[in-house]
Amino acid sequence: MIEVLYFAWVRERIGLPREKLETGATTVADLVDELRAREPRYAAAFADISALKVALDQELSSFDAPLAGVREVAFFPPMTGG
Amino acid sequence: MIEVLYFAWVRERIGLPREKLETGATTVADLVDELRAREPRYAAAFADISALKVALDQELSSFDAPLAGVREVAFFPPMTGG
Amino acid sequence: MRVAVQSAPFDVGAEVTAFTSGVRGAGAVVSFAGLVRDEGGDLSGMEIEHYPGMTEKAILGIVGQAVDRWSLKDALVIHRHGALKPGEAIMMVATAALHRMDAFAAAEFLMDYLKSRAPFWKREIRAGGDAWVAAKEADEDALKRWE
Amino acid sequence: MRVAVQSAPFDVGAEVTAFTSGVRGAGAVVSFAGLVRDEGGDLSGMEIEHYPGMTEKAILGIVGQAVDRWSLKDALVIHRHGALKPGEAIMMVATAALHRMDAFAAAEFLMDYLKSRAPFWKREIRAGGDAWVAAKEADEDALKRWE
Repeated sequence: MIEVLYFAWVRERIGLPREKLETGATTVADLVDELRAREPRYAAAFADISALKVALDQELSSFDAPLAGVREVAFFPPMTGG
Repeated sequence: MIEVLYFAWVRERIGLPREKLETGATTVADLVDELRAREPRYAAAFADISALKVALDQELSSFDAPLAGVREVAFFPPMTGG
Repeated sequence: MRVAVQSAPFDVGAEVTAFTSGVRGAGAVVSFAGLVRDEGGDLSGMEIEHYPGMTEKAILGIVGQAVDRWSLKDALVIHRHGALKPGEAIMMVATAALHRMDAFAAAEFLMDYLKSRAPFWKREIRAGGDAWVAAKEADEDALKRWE
Repeated sequence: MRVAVQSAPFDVGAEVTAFTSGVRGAGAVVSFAGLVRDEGGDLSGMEIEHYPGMTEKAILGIVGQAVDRWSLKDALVIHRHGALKPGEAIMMVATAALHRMDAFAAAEFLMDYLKSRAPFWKREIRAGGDAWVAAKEADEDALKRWE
């Protein structure tokens, strides 16, 4: 069981801020493929992952990172703080 | 008639903050030579002009600048504001 | 060293006063504040989303790096989330060091980081509609000077 | 744009608040304050001499340059003279611009100028005796980055 969070326009396109998932994905990229296959709103949100960032357990990571042991995955556009 | 001002340790060595002088000097360097010749305290203050700066009518200038038309000459060490 | 992520407005000057009086032995204090622009009335406000849990931890990490790298006497980051009005402070940083070069460099480093690495997303509320602020390449490039 | 050369103490934060609330349309406000260090109790105070007449004129000139070069919305310089105690603010600058890079660059430029070109001379009052502060080569070098 993994918790997946969405922020900013990723959250808007998918239509929810977070969800719990059962997944067999071994990397972030695998998880993205699984999500894309679910529904068009996921496919739309993940159409171009070069426009997205990912954090694993609240640390910035990359799409080829392994998911083993990870409890929280977050997807979001590049940050615009400051 | 020219007004000559001294600041910081130049003022302390000469022992006064300002004085009015009659001078035939045509450049700042000439004026420094005149002052050095007056008394040992002036010679001490102007011993090393590379350690000094000069302002003419309240604008930073240089020791080879002409004095024609200048009303106020100020001698001081490098500034240490901020 | 203090990091605050909050929805409440804050007074930049009051924070600078408190920060300055709490520092011992510093010769230089730099502050930066980011304000909501009004763009001639076109921008009526801003909404800031963040990632609770990650935000403060991420900022504390980078503040720690800045303190070590520039021997800071102290550092402060305040960043708002939620609804903001034109003219209000979005965020601020303050740094205190013995010498001005260190205080300036650390403040700029913290700002560059907060622009591109802290999990905040700005949405501008405009007469013509709302829009997420796009990340700027210049902000990503600015980070490279600290590598 | 305001330049004040004064013997009276001032509150850096209160000045930042007044400066920020007086600026229209800025996105970035940077402030710098220089404080009298205490150096573990060795330094009991500071005396600052200046050149009345030249000081404000010289600072106004450089502030005008900064406003033009970085399209500043506003700029402020306050510099004290006379007797100062440890912990007190010696001087401050504040700059306001649309973007942070301009506000930072202008504040650093003003500081580099004030260190080496504004007619102030600091004298440190120490347990072991008083001494004029010597100009630093690093401060002179810092000016070169703006040429």
